[in-house]
Amino acid sequence: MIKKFFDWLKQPLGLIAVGIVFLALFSAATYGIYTTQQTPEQPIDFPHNKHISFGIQCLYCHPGASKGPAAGIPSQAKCWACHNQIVKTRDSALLAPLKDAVMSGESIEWVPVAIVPDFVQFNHRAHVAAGKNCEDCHGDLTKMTIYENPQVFNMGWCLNCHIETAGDDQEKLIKLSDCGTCHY
Amino acid sequence: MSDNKHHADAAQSHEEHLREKHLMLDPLPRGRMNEMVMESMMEKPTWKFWLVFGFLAFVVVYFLFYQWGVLIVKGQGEAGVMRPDYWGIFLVNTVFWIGISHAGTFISAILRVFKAEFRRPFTRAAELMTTFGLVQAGFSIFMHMGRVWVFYWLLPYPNQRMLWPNLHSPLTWDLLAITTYLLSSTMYLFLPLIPDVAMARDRSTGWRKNIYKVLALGFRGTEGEWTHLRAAMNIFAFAISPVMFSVHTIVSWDFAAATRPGWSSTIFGPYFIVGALHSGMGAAVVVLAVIRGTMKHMDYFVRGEHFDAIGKLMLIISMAWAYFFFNDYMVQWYGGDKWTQQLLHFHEAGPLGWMWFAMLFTNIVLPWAILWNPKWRANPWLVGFVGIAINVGMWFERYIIIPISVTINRMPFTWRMYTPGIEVPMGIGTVALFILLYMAASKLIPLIPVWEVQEGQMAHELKKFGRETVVSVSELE
Amino acid sequence: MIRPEEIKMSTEETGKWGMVIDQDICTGCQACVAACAMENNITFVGEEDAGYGRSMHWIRIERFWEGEYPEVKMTPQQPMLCQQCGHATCEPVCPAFATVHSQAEQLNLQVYNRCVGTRYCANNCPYQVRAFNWRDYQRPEPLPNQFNPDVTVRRMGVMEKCTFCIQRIHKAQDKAKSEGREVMDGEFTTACAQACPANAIVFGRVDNPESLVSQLSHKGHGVKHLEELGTLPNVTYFKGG
Amino acid sequence: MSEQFSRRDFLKLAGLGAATTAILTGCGPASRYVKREPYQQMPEYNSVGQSTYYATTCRECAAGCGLVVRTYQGRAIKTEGNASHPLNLGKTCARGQATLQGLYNPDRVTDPNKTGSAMEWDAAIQVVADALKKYKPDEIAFLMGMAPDHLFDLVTDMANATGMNAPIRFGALGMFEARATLSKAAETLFGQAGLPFFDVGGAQVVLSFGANFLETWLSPIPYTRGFTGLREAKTKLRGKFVQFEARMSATGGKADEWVPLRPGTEALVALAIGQIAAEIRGGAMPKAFSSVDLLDVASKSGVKLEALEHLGELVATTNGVLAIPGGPALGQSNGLAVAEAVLALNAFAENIGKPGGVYLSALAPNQTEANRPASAKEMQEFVEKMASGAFKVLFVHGVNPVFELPKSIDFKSAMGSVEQVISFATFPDETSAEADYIFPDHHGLESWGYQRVATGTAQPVLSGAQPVVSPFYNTRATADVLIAAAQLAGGKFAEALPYKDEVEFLQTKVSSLMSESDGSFTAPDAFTFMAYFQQYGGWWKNTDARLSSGTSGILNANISAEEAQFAGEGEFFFVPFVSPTLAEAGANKPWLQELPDPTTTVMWNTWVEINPETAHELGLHNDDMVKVISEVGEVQAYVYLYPAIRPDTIAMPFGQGHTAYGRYAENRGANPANLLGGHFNEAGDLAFAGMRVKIEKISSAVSGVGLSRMESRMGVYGEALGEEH
Repeated sequence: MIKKFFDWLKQPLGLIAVGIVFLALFSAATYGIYTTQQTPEQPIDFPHNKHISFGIQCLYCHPGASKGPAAGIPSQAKCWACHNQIVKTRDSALLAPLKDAVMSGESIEWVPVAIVPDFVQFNHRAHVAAGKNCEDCHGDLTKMTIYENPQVFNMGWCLNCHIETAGDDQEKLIKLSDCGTCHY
Repeated sequence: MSDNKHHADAAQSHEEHLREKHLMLDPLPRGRMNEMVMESMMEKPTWKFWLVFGFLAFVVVYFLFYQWGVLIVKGQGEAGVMRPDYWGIFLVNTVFWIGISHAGTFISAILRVFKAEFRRPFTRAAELMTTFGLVQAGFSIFMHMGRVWVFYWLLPYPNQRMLWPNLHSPLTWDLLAITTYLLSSTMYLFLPLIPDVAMARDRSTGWRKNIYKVLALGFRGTEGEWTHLRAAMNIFAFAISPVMFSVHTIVSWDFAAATRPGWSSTIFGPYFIVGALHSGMGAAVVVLAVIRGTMKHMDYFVRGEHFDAIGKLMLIISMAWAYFFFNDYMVQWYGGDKWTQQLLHFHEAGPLGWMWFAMLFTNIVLPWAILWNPKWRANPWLVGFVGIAINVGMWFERYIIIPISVTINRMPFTWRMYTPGIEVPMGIGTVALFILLYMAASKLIPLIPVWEVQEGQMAHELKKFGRETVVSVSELE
Repeated sequence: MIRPEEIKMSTEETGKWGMVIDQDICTGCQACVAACAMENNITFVGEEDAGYGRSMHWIRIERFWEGEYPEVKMTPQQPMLCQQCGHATCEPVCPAFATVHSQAEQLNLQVYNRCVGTRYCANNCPYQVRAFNWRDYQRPEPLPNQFNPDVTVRRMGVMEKCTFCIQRIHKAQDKAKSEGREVMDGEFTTACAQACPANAIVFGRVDNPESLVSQLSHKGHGVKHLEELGTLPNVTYFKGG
Repeated sequence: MSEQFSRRDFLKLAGLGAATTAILTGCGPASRYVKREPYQQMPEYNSVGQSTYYATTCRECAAGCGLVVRTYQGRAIKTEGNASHPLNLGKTCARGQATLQGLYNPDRVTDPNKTGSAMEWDAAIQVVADALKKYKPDEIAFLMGMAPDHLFDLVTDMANATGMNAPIRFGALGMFEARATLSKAAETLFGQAGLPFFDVGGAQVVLSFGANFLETWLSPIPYTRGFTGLREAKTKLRGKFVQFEARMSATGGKADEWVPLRPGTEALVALAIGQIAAEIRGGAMPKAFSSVDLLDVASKSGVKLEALEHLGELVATTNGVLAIPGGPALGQSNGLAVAEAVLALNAFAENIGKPGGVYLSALAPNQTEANRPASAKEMQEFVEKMASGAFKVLFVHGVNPVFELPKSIDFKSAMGSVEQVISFATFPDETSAEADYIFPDHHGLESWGYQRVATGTAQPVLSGAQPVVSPFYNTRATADVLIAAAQLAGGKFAEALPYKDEVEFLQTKVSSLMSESDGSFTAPDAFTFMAYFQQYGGWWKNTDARLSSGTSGILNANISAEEAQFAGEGEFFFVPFVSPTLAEAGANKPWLQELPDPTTTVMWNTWVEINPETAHELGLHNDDMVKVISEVGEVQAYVYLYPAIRPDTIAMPFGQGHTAYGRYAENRGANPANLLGGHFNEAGDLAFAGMRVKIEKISSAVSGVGLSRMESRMGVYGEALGEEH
């Protein structure tokens, strides 16, 4: 029985079948991993590009970046303060979730995208103070609607930049490549 | 005349006696011998075999793999480890199984290098012990890890984080040594297996033939093939011996390199090697006794002389172990460090002091009392019993070195006794897996290296010098 | 590897951050232990595991007895925590570099996410101050609301230990840097020192001769535990009395 | 993402994934699939990613230490001491640290409820209003804890205006401190009642008769600070500390000399020391000391004559002697005499009102006279009234009498005689379990309020409390409930509480301090004053307001030199003591449970301390289960062979043995209050240390079962090491 099966597998058709099964599994796995790497859907398709084109600075909505670890999401009141005054957006269907949230006092549930694992202690302030611009890590937001990561935020990527930044400065290199700088 | 005849008779009986006693002098036709080995392997397993096999399989699946799953899901808390006994039976078992594996290499490589002829029928059984033992050791060490799913972080592989294993850590040395040992011992198991597999290939049909065909690598037994094989085996025999010594030395450094009372001992390297051989020889003799007692035709291949020879080795190793034990004890005691003093006292007089005395009894007293006698030494079951006893004693030794010794540290506020948990069933699982692999091997590959026996028999002959019958061995290589 | 000429005498200051603990005034009240647990998201393990040496305390207060009743005395309470050794025995033995020496802060780091759980470091620590996450200890909702966001929450299978509140060190340094100055002595302290009602714990820069901690640690009768092992501990104890 | 595969499902799935990743990475949940909710409106003073610190007052005991709580995104993260608060100067005890585990405890009362079934707050307020209206004022009783004071003031105002029974306050800590005795003894010294203040830090020699001032006594943080001052050789020589007690407490463990005297002989020993000292110093023998016979004292107390002489010499020849009475020494039939005898030593040392001596604690800023919690005797009277049906409705707030009162005072069955019992418990405890209604108050960190600092600092301090986080559950401030109910009830009640809410009440009470001089801050108007009050965590005067004009008349008083009477039969004196880590209400906090006891290092359980020699004679071993039997009851606990306890004494910690108090406290350990009978001293305090008990072995120790200790029995006691240590 088993022998028959193996014999069948050995003939061309069988080999093709094996190939198909293998490919199917491989693609399923790839797709599975691919989906995890996709930018998640947001409650509102927030157009970063439009806001930037109006000349709004990053730090206007994410002021935390220059002050402390988290850049933060603006409060709904802050969003509505502007949008409430613009006729077009006040009643726009696209902004209905915002309006609902403001009126009902419930929170909009954003899905964070630019994140690092919990065992990484990231501090925006230090990076901004060191002269990094937002787009250095977060990409060109004039070309994005909802935010997408321009690259994977993993340790190799962090470390690369840290080492480049340190250059020949030994003291800086020690500080920037120390495990305890990010992990504690 | 009658005197002469008497002499002749005596010579005759002496010769017969020698033939009966020594496998090398008792040749059978090659075809018959091959047949015997094939029969012993192909013999249809009895219901008893399946009963034991099934039971062991259950033990392995439930005690080893299922419990391992439990351990992984629920964490090391399922085991008995805690502060200060961060290391427990898992590491005892690791050291124990690595120790067992040492005898295999010792028998097949060292004895081969030194041309100890009695080794011939059981080199295969010993080499299997090496490989199977290392499998258990590997399992045990992975059971011990808190996050076994990231075990690959211990391997040196290039990565963008620029993170490498710590080459200062004895555990990294360990990992490298053990993997080297596992690879080389597997290869060294395989090389002498080729002619036997080729023999089996020529004498079997069906799936077995297909498997043997692959394993035999097309070995036909030509002169050129033999020359190459012998060269390869010789190279390996020489190369693997230092690996074997290094492996247990490095295992001992896990302890000797640590900053703990009772562990930082410069003599741990050789002490561990001798200990490994002690338990390994004990295990080998048990395996031989079981093979002889349960498999067909094995009373031809495995004889009293072999038990006698291993028995002598065991006696010597026991003496060596006693020497190293005393040496280590003496140096530790004389050092006068207060924590070490406390520890040594705790070994003897603590709640598990009986274990310390039992270890001395089974590792020293029992072998010395039994193995000095050539008659007793030739009794497979008696020597097998001593082998088991030594293994128990050596397990105790490792238990004393690990969980009992780490109970005592430099912070008396933390001292605590270790109570094993899930380690016990899992340890039993490794024993079951070891036996299970052996049982499977006995049905799948020739346990007796026929060609090696035949080679030996060809080299041996009885020659007469005057009245004396003398064994002569010709140089083959 | 350290060559003999590199071996420093333990009287030389090698560290950066250090602590002085006065056992004479430590009352053993456990405030430091509680403060440490609250600051560092340390889990509780329950009665059974705690009694079996599996408690996760990063700092414990040791006390022994001297003499027999009625002339019995408690020995001075001895808070035992990671000594942040300059030449630590835990560091070289980790196969994964999960416990490494911070060159920047001169601390013994424990990188939780790199830990594979061989527990060699804990075995090799002469002070026995490392705690292993033997299980995935549960903190039922809503207790996790209390988690300090600056400290990683550890899960099953990793080692942990006192960090000298490195999150506070970083925070103070970050603040000082943003204000363009150096961190001042006493500007911040560890959770244990902050809580200690008896002021028995003093924390600060030992490489700054002006700091309180280095002045105290240079007082004559300070003791460093097990310094004969060459661990160069950064915690100085006063037995007092 | 497809339509069929909704985001919710995805999050669920992803949540699974996140949990797996979490395990795999060994650290907290990978945040990839978490969601983040922005603030609707960013609260004042907050900014993203930054912690906000709020000053408030600790409510783990009534001492009134100032806290600064670190909050982050609306969650309380860490309690720290308020460095500018005069009482604790930035320090906290273990219980203060663990207060967040009460706030975020999984077993809190989440909603107002009637015997378990939830109800609306409107209905709840109606219930309270009905109760106020329906019954005559003198049928309404309030039982309150020792904190918070603002609620006590509110209820007092209500009682004064309506003729309702004045609120009664009680707390186990007060009971074990014998506050009534202390207060009464202080009266003989200072002419007015109040808590004496012992300046430990300024003394050179401290003789403590049972006072556990480094644990829970009165105000442990400032006393610990004082101890540091005593020991630290900064401006003077290292001070000496002598402790007299039958069982070595955590405080006694720090003593330079520990004197294990026989329970009940504290007064004798104090007087004898005084006599010897007076003899050495010469002059007239004070009357107080003259009545004792030294040899008699030595034989009764078990303290050798040489030891007494040595101590007497110490007292006579040292400047800066301070004697402190407290703890079990006062909880005996002759407790008042002990207090007087010990205070007489202070009078002899001429330290009344001097640095390093005894003062009378300052009154808090808005306080006119010292008040103290009810003594056990007063509680007994209260419970008798309850049982007789004199009260129709009983309000209980901040106290757990079913658990805390001695067994002989049966609060639980007396509750049955009250028509309506309304509990304001934040946490479901034994008392609220018996109540008809639970209308949960906020946790202390969610509450407004103030606490008067009763003792511990020279300055009068009113410690302020404010919510550091918004209420986590559907709870409501009891003050608000009472104000609302009073207004519903109308009449005198509405007149008594004419406030919009608790905050307005607070403001009224506090802003009167605006005009006081020498305050820690001034403000132009009530709102600013209130804002500062919150910001600084209270208001205090910058002057030393302790009463320092005591009389030395006590030296010529007749102090009864009798031994204490012991109730019950049995071969052992029984010393119950308050667990230093759990105290009266810490058992519901898992980390307090896991803190090792400072003396025994036991965690999560109750033990019975027995001298090893005695245990050996009785065939008892560590972890044997024994039954302790007193005249009123029995409890079971594990044996702990304690090397520093008299052979004729056994001791048990109070704090465990809850039958209801959340998952971490329930059915854990034993409650020694179940052994206590109704015996009182002259001041009406419970003679909790005045009992004799028997012990019976129940079962032998089983390996692996028993007390969880931090210490190693092998390393500390040499057990199982194969030799006697």
